[in-house]
Amino acid sequence: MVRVTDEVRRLRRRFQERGEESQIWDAVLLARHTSRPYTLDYVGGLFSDFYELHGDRAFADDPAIVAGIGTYHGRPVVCVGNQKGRDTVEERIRRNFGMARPEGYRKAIRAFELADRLGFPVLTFVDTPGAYPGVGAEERGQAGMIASSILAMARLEVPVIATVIGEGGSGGALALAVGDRVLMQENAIYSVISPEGCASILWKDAAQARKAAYAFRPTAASCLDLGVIDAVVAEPSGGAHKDHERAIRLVDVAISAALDEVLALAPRDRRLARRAKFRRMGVWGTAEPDTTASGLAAER
Amino acid sequence: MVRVTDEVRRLRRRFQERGEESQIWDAVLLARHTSRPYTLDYVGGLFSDFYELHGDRAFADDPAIVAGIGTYHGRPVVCVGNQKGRDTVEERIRRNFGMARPEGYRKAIRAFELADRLGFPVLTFVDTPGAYPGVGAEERGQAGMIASSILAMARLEVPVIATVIGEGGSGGALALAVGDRVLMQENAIYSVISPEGCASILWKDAAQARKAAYAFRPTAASCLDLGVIDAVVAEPSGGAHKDHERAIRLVDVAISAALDEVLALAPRDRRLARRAKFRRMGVWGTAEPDTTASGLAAER
Amino acid sequence: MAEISVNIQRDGDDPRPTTARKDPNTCPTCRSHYRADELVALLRVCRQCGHHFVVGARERIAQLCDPGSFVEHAADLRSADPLAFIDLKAYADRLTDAELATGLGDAITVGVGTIGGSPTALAVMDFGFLGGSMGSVVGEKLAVASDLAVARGVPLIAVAASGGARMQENILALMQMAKTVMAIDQLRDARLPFISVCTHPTTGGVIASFAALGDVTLAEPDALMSFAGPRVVQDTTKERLPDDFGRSHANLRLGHVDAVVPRSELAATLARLLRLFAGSIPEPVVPAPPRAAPPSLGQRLASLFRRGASRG
Amino acid sequence: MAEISVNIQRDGDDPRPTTARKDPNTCPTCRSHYRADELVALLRVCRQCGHHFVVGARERIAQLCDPGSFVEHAADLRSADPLAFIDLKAYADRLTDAELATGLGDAITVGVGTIGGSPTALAVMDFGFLGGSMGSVVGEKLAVASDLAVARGVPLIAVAASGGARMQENILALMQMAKTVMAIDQLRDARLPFISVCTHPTTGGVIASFAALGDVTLAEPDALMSFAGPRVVQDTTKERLPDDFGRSHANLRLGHVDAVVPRSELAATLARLLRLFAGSIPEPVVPAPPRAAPPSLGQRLASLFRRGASRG
Ligand SMILES: [Zn+2]
Ligand SMILES: [Zn+2]
Repeated sequence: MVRVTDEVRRLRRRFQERGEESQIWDAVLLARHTSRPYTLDYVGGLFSDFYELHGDRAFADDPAIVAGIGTYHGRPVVCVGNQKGRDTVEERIRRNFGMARPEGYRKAIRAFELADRLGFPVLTFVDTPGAYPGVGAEERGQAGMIASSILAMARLEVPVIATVIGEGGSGGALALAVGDRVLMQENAIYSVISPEGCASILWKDAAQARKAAYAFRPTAASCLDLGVIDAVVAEPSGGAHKDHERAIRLVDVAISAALDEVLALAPRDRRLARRAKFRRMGVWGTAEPDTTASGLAAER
Repeated sequence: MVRVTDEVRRLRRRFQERGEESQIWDAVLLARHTSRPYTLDYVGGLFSDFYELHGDRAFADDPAIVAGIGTYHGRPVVCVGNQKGRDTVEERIRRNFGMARPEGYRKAIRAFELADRLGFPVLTFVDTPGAYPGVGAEERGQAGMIASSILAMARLEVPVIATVIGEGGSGGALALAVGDRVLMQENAIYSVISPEGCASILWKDAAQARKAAYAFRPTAASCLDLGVIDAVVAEPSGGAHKDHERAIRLVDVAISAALDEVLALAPRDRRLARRAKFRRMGVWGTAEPDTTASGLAAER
Repeated sequence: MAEISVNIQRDGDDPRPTTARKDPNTCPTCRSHYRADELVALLRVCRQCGHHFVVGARERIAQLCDPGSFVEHAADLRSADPLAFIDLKAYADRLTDAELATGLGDAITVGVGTIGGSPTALAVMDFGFLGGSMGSVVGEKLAVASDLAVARGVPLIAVAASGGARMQENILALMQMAKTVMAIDQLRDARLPFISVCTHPTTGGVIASFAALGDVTLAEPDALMSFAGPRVVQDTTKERLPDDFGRSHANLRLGHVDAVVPRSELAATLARLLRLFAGSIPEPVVPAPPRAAPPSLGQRLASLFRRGASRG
Repeated sequence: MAEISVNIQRDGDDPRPTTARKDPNTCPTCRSHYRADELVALLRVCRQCGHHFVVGARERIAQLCDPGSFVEHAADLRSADPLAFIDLKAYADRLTDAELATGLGDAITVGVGTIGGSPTALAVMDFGFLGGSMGSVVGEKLAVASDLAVARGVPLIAVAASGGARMQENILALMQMAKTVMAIDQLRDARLPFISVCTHPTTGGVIASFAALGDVTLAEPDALMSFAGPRVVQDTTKERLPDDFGRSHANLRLGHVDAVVPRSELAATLARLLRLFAGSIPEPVVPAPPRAAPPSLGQRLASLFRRGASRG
């Protein structure tokens, strides 16, 4: 009934042939591994200096998102990333398990605008289960602030390189991921909802998360196939948590290369190219010419 | 000791000669007259249609500031103004006596940005004792939001005509008054603090408000002399409250004329001219060449 | 590790009584029953209690646009299931069923028309098509609507009704949030107004993208507008939710919408806003399309899928 | 009509013990007493309890700038009292007294210098001059500082210490809020960073204008940063104020500053920020001024008033 393109057929065949099921669940576990390098680990490894900015100038400072000015290979950059807590329960709670509130996105927007004003490239690191679903967060405009963060990134004329380093969960992740280049580590995941959330809705059973993950493929390979990311960044064997230093070096090489490419564009071109890139995202078909609505309507 | 300019001498002489003391206190009373036309009265009289916008997209809607899209002589404009409550105690409290919270200024900023985006001129109406000095308002960034509102107005490339129609009280008023042209009604007042506040600080007695008002001259005539406003708008005899319709018509004529002048400029020129205009504001002298700091320091 | 199922609203997340789903013509609030034609004439608003029933895309367009003025675009786009997604049921089958049930190609209908005589581009979602979920086709068609507005120099009105992103397209669905936000940004560059109308429900990835970015944002009474659904919030935080959690009047109080507009006033309100905005709209850069004579609903449905996609 | 005395902080509005005013060398918190030279060497921070005493403009510049690097501009500007303002005392007399007491022409000192080797424009307020109140001269000199930054292509650092706008200049004082905000906007157009440092107190019209608009905003420990003073808030609202109302660490928690920086770390922090920003700074459009040999404080004071205003 639907006329699909060769591209869609190619994608489906590729996904069927891959037999990547076990890799998928491994990636989910590795992406969430509590020893995996977090945003501040990359900040420490990539920047010769970094000054963290705090606060949204309106309500609070949200520790679930870090933002600051760094020196990256001698160049000033603005860095924004989700931040999970490590080591202690207190720290995890303080970071709210990496789930930002509107204040976090407002801080991110402030950092984005500062970068644009001063001409600094933006590097983002994405690692969150999602935006925080709390009453206060909703009341203070979680939805609108995510939309505003996406818009703020869309409007930047400076280069934007986003790297998914762990869990890229839903709109809360996308709000920091609107890049000229979007990189993704080999074992990171990126999806519209967590496997558990997907399972609980579609299978009516959160325990079916593995099944959901197989079905919706949150992996880097899949995101690359679908044109959502620009490159997969290799990890040390066994996963990024096995060797932070090497993981950071691999990310460094990938970001550097991407930044060089994007720096070559004129500011306004950069913004329009980013828009054109996201405009292309999506895969769809067209109705077969012989499938008419009147025919369908008659069946009702 | 201070070498003052001819301009300063002219101003002082003028103020001394005027003998305007009784007019000053009359203006304070008339500016606060509860039957005086308020922002929504001008909205009703000046615009053939008006759609009010609500909310700051972050925390609340502040009824102490109204913002909306209006049709002014066939042209779409954005209108923002302080709004005092009339008639009932409940309504006055709901409008918080015209004292805005950060949410009000954030709504104003949203309206200013909408105007700039769509190319609509901005008309503001200033009528507030000041921004609300409450704990919550302070905690949510009253100061920064006033600064941001001033900055937002400074950055507009569309025409901005501000009219002081009652009490122009402090930073809470200025936050809506950064105009290419600033008009002021004959009996409106505009000052850095209320006469009562000034008296309570400098005379240590709020009851000396009349004395304070005489000393610091919050009147339209004084503001015009000092180069702070561009024109004084006449009121019906006895004050604007005596004849709303006529008061509104006089304001209409003044705004129309000002808008026509400002529309003649190119957008970027308009912004730079606004900046240059405010850059000129202030009156100062220079040190006499023979007054040296060493001499002064020696006296200590 | 606190793993949270976040962010996506869906059909089943509506906390209100489900009677309406069982009998679409019975008011879920006051149990008043209506004939089908009666409900259409009432704009699907309960005469007794004011409850606003869900309205499908074509019926919504008929409620808002001047008769015969609406011309649909990009009607032939169809979701293509690139992931070959299967949960308890195959996505491909869900799509077929939805198309059979609604007569629509996907959860949004876009085109150009006039409201109160003012030309506008329109994008109207349909909650009946897989819960109004946003996948690649919804995103593309919203972008087409923005293109239409820019090409004709007219505003865009989007009427949202959506449980959020379409899980079956996973990451591609997520990307539609960025794609639609950029479609709005394109309007901003062109100095064209965007009016967002949020109806019950406008949640998840839709309220967190284009629907939140109206120059003017309107909402229908009692529409749920939240990023996370009430159940997700409740389960995650164990907080007691306010009774009006996420509802449009709470959103008005909290500063997130400009007005709550009863459906009976929606067409007039949009007409008024289009008139207010009109002076600012640049002259059309392409001639307006010829106005077709008003086709009947049957004619329109019949001709719908034969019309090719047009991008302005 | 609720008439409220709003918005202006002043000298007498400091709710802390007033001992410091009686004996400027005794810590108001822990009563430790210091010799004058000792306090200077300690950067005016109490060794016992960490209390940060108020610092005058010249001493602050000496604390921050590389020795001998600071060159003052616009030093000859003086407030002119256009309103011929008299309250319990004439404004003209207050100005003379303040100048005699501080050796400063007004409540701000501006110029260019280097911090940790990085060139920057500086604007440093002095609370000792009429409570650091902002009148025409403060506004003009802040604008001159912005001009200097733009002309040299260097950042601007403003160290605020102010009770707010200067009432004796009334509406002209109010206008300095707009004038200084536009001075910051001019920096933004030139893509130059602005670092705001708020010290005790930064209130009223100063925190509601340029001081709130730092690309990075720092605060000293326990500095009061509020628009309305605690007493005004208390009197107006009858609310119970939090103990840390308006204090810098409350402002950090509430998202209004980037960091609370102890005075001992301020110069190093500013040096670090200037280095971080440095890659972004356009090449100077005019040659940097020749570096004078470091004059003694006495020399600097002596030569101060003879130096003409320079606007970059
Ligand atoms: Zn009912
Ligand atoms: Zn002490």
